[in-house]
Amino acid sequence: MIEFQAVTKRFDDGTTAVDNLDMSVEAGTITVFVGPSGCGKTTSLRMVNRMIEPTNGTVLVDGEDIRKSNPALLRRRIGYVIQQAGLFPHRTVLDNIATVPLLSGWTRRKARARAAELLELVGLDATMGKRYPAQLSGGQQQRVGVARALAADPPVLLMDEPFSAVDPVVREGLQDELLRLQADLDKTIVFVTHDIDEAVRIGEKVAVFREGGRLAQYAAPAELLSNPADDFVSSFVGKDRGYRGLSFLEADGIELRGVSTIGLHEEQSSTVGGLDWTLVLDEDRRPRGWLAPGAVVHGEPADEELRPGGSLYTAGTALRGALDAALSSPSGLGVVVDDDGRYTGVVTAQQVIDLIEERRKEAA
Amino acid sequence: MIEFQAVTKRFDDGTTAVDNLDMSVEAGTITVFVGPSGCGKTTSLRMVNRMIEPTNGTVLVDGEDIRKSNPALLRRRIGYVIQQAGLFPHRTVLDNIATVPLLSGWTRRKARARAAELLELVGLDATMGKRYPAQLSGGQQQRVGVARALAADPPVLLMDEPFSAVDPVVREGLQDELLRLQADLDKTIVFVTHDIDEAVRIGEKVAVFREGGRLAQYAAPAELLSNPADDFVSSFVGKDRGYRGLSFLEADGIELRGVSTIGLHEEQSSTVGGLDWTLVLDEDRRPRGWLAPGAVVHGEPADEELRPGGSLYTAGTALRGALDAALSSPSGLGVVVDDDGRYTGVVTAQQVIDLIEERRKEAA
Amino acid sequence: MFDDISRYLGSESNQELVLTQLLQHIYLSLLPLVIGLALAIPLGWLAHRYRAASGVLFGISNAVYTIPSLALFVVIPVVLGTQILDSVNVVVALTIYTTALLVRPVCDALEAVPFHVVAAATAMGYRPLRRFVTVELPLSVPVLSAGVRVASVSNISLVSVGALIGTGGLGVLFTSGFQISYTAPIIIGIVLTLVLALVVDLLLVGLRRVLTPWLRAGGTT
Amino acid sequence: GDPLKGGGGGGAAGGPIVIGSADFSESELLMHIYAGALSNAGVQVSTKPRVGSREVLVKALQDKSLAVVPEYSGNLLQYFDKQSPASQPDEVLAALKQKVPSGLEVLEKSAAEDSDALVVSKDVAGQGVKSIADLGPKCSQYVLGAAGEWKDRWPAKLTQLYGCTFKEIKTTDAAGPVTVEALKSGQVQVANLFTTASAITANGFVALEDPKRLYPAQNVLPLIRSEALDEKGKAALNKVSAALTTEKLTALNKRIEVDKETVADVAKEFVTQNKL
Amino acid sequence: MAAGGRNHVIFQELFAWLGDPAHWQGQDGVPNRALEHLGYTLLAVFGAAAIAIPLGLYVGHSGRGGVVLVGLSNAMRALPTLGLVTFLFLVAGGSEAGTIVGLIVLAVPPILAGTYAGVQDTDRGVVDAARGMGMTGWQRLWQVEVPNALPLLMGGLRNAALQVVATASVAAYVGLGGLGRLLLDGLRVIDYSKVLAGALFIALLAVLLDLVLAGLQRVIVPRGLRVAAAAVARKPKAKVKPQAEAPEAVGRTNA
Ligand SMILES: Nc1ncnc2c1ncn2[C@@H]1O[C@H](COP(=O)(O)OP(=O)(O)OP(=O)(O)O)[C@@H](O)[C@H]1O
Ligand SMILES: Nc1ncnc2c1ncn2[C@@H]1O[C@H](COP(=O)(O)OP(=O)(O)OP(=O)(O)O)[C@@H](O)[C@H]1O
Ligand SMILES: [Mg+2]
Ligand SMILES: [Mg+2]
Repeated sequence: MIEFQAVTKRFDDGTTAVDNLDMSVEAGTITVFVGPSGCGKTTSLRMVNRMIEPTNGTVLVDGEDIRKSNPALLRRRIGYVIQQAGLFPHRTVLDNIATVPLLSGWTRRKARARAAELLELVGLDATMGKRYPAQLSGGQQQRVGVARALAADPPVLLMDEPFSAVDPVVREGLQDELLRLQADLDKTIVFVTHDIDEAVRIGEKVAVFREGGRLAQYAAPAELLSNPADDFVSSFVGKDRGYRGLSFLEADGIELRGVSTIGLHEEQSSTVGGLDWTLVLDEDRRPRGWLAPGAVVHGEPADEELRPGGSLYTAGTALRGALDAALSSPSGLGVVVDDDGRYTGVVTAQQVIDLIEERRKEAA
Repeated sequence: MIEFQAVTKRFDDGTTAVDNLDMSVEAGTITVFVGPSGCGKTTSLRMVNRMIEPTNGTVLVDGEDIRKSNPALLRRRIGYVIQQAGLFPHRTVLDNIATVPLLSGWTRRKARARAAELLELVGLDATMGKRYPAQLSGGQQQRVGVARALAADPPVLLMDEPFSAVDPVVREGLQDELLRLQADLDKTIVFVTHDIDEAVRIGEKVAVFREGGRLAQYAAPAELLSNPADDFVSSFVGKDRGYRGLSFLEADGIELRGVSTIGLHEEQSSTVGGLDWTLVLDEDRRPRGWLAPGAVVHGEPADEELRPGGSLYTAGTALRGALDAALSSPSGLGVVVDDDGRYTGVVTAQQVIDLIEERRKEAA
Repeated sequence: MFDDISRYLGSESNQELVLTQLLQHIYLSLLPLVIGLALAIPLGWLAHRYRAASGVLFGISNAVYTIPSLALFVVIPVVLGTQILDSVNVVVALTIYTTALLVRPVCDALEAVPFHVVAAATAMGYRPLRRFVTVELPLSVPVLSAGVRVASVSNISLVSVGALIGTGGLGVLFTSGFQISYTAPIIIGIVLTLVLALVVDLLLVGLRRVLTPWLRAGGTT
Repeated sequence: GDPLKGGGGGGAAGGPIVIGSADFSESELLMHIYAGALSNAGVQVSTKPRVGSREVLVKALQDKSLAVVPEYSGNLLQYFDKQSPASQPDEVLAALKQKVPSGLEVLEKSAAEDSDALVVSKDVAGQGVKSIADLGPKCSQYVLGAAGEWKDRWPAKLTQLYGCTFKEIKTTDAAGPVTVEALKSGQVQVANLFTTASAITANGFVALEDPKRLYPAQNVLPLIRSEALDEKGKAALNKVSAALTTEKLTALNKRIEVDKETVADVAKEFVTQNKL
Repeated sequence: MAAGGRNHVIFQELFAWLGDPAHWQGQDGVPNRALEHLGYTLLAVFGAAAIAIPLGLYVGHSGRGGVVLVGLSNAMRALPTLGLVTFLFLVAGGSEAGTIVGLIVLAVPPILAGTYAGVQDTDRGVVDAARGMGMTGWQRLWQVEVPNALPLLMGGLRNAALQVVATASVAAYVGLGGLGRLLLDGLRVIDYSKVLAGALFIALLAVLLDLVLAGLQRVIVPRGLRVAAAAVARKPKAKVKPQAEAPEAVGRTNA
């Protein structure tokens, strides 16, 4: 657990970077600091490991005032990951990861063994260990950065825009990886970003900062989207927030319907489906497209006949996917698949809307 | 009109950047090239003004093979805008804009006058003309970049990720500005981006490139979203494409409903609205928030009572906004406002869904 | 020591001597700076434009730098057939050094011109020469001026060595003072050299400011 | 003057004529004296001090960089004719007039003589060494300090006359502070200095006698490029030679080397006092 | 041009000079002069390194006094070699030590600038990460800043060596040995073969020394940094040269 108690930071030039911050980060959660550039996110984060000393107020880590610990020793107990990883260019990947264990007096052998373990944990091949940072892609470097921060198994992890230098696709992979890791490791993670999408995707709690280093709202992501504290927050979380908020609505209770289907390689003698849309599946029962009502098919459906399907909704995930599947489907029926991508049913936009309305009523 | 006829570009190191490209860009339209990094968008663009010479094939501008014109003269007839604007840091804004006219032999006086005109056209204050580019914000620099490209009134404009270095809010403003300009100017614009949102927002036609410089689909944005040619395109246009596709559905025919409202500064004696939600408006009838059913208010509604509203839907714009307004509203009622932001009514998600279904049926 | 210096400078003929040598020193160090820069610009452009040329040019300029100045001063009249006491010898030698010293900074400076600015110029229909003169060269001034400052300091300090081969300059104060074990002229010579270097440096900084008004406007290239 | 023509002041074709000096202060002094006398005689002059060694000076006269330089008769003769046996003042001058290459000429010699001399430290002198003849047999124990060019001129003759071959010849400078310091500190035991050098008495050194005339007579005289000076100019220089004596020269040297008076000032005063 | 024919003769004479065994023996022989020259150079470079490296590391690491240091070392570059050497000779009463001190003074600026720039140029993110991981000041200096500073530091050292090799020839004027003797003595008697031979051997010595230092640089600069520099150079659009490959960036003077 990390507590900020009336923490203020004023730099020598008079800038107030953090203004009277009072908040506590729960142990074992990912808490995200988000806000526009210059709003004091980095400053707040760095006061936790004493890279910056507060002007006023107290920071506690696990109940202890951090001013009582030696900064170097404190930092070895707190993992720190920064943008572009900050890897040591002159050391191999393995030696980079082994840094903190070595500083803490482990033997080289033990530190290396631990580093190899971590390399695997973050999903990198053991052969990467001998490379130098410059020989890795941006995404791989960030993984090494995370592994290095985890090396001495610190209870707390500070991450300052760790993924902002990599492209969107890799970035999403890294976010998933972090969530997977956290499910096992249960660290107390403070994660800084200026990307609201990343914040709501990753955070269990999100702290929105506004200019001048003041905390605008501190809440769970769903709450943030559905109930922004004020105009600043609502404009910061963006205009699609209603739709994005659906990411936090569970789909349980939604009833899957059926639709007529045919196999891609099944021979069809003539008209299929009559007045309804027909879903075409391949051998593995994965959806391949739709046949419009009254489509006439001889033999296998030709490519011209096959209307591409919409996005697919994986059963059990949030409502956002279900609505999009329905909206994007030419039939108006969102295709629902299981984890293996096999057809299990369809949903309509109407069902999603009804469910949302029901939930809203329950909440009231 | 710009035509690519079987155009291929292979670089010296063997990279095939553009592979047998066959397409024509219609005069007077904005055509967007979109695709993942390295798929040959820039290369294709730069073959139009001979910054890069094709290995094979022919590029025609207005029916004429560009190999027949002198490169420098050709380029003066084609505007070019790039990321970070590429402004000359050592020249004032006015002189930057006057560059091509001066190159083409205009008098300095005439070129400056033209530059001042353009400055106004792109929405910048005349006083900006004396500044140097470094004294402008990123968004202002991009405007100057556009003004400079338009200076000699070229029929064709090439824009390579012109807005990708500015932040999302400014970016949207620039996109609107470009659309506004184009409505007047009617240039043939080729616009490169790797952001699919920008592509569908701006383009009348969108060309999706895939790795290896091949054209994957060339279609209008709505078509692209509703009917992606293959898996590559459908994964590239993203998983929210159903929702995003609503940007292309007009909202006419949607019937606005009413809801009980109170003025922010009107004194309320006690319970307001009974079982329904009440919308709070300020003096200008701009929505300020909701009061939950059964809320008890004495005097002005206190901040704790006032539930922040959802996103607002401007009447007459696409359905996307209407759905988001409804989904994000605590009452389930999306607030509709006019162009001045004044309350005009509410819509429900149900209405939007019904309208979509209706349209879908019509289309079938 | 100060007594010595004021006594030395008290003599009118010494004043005249110091002044003449100072002027000669300025001439001998600045003329090569100007010529060397003029030569280094096209060479640096070559190095910037063609990778192969850069290898050759940088190789040669490094090699030139291993030749001690004294040797070059002595050898030049032999190679050029100039008069042995001709100040042209020093000018030529220092021009060679200056050129060698500036080729890389010119290349670096051109390389530091933002790529997209050059591309934009090309796309607007600049022809190469005009682009070089009106866009690339002005924008290379900030980086280039650092190189020119190093070269000016280097030249000013090198000219003194010319005293060993009988060309003038403040170096004469060193040899004549040394011959009679008299430190006053040596100190005066050293101080004047330092002051000269400082003044020229300030002038170059001023020149750079004049040539780069856009930087003062609060921007960075 | 025009620096572009810095080296082109050889006279003749208008413009000032350039008077040069070797790179030691006595030569510079003489240069200034010549310059003063010539300019009083109405010749336009400029000076170029510290040009270098005799080799350089002669070369500079020949390539027209210079017009006049002060010289020493014996060494100059030696330079033009290594074999010349002449050693008495008049002999030397006569031989010199013959050997000077065409285009150059020497004017009247002065009575002032500044000979090279082998000088020993107090210690060596204490062992009874008074002349080079005394030194001869012991030479192989000693290191000599002299300018670089000494080695090319004198060793053979020294061996021949006195049977003296030094253990080592260390290159120092042309009778300047390096040589003096070397002798003072014991790095060398014998050094080549000039008889008029004030350092000899100042440091208790002893200038060895030269009974067999290793070094020929060294009368001060001007070496000029003939076409650079007209008769009036030559007369002015001859007047200088007439006024100079060894004693006067030694006294002038002392004022420069010990009292650190300015060379040009000392010269100017001399010119005025002697109405040159 | 007449120079062509003259040059021909000069080079013939030079070869004759080089072929004369007398020039290769004894105190005045090339081998001895070269050794003396090397001796002065090493003494001066080591002396300067002993002063400049710790100072540069301190200033670079602590960030204190950087402006003053850079200004001062630039001013030192303007010091005229000949003036400094003659002055120190007279002040030190003719001992060689004075001249060596002069050479050291001249070698300090490039090493200082290289060391300082090397520490300064270490990626701020990397230093920050080191601090964030709990490295103490010393650990950060030795484990991070020094290894990362090595390319520029070695560049400075190489510049200094080149400069001292060249400058040491001027020191012959105040009676030092070394290859400068060939230059000065040759000049006194207008023996161009000797002068050219001197120039040749000094240049040769400079090149050899630079090669040795380049080799040393390859050995001590961590491989990861070279890999990184190469990676930057390979990027087609990033035409900016990596700092590590441009030691000349710190500027050079010669004598
Ligand atoms: N060392 C410093 N001295 C003075 N001001 C500083 C210093 N460090 C940061 N600031 C200022 O403090 C404010 C907060 O900075 P901080 O780095 O915490 O912002 P941030 O939220 O992390 O922004 P970003 O998203 O750009 O990283 C800014 O106005 C910044 O300019
Ligand atoms: N001058 C060049 N030499 C060699 N290969 C090049 C060159 N320019 C581009 N390429 C390669 O050609 C391919 C297409 O490059 P291009 O710049 O057209 O891509 P792009 O679609 O514009 O990508 P981005 O979105 O990153 O700008 C890439 O693989 C790129 O590496
Ligand atoms: Mg930050
Ligand atoms: Mg591109």
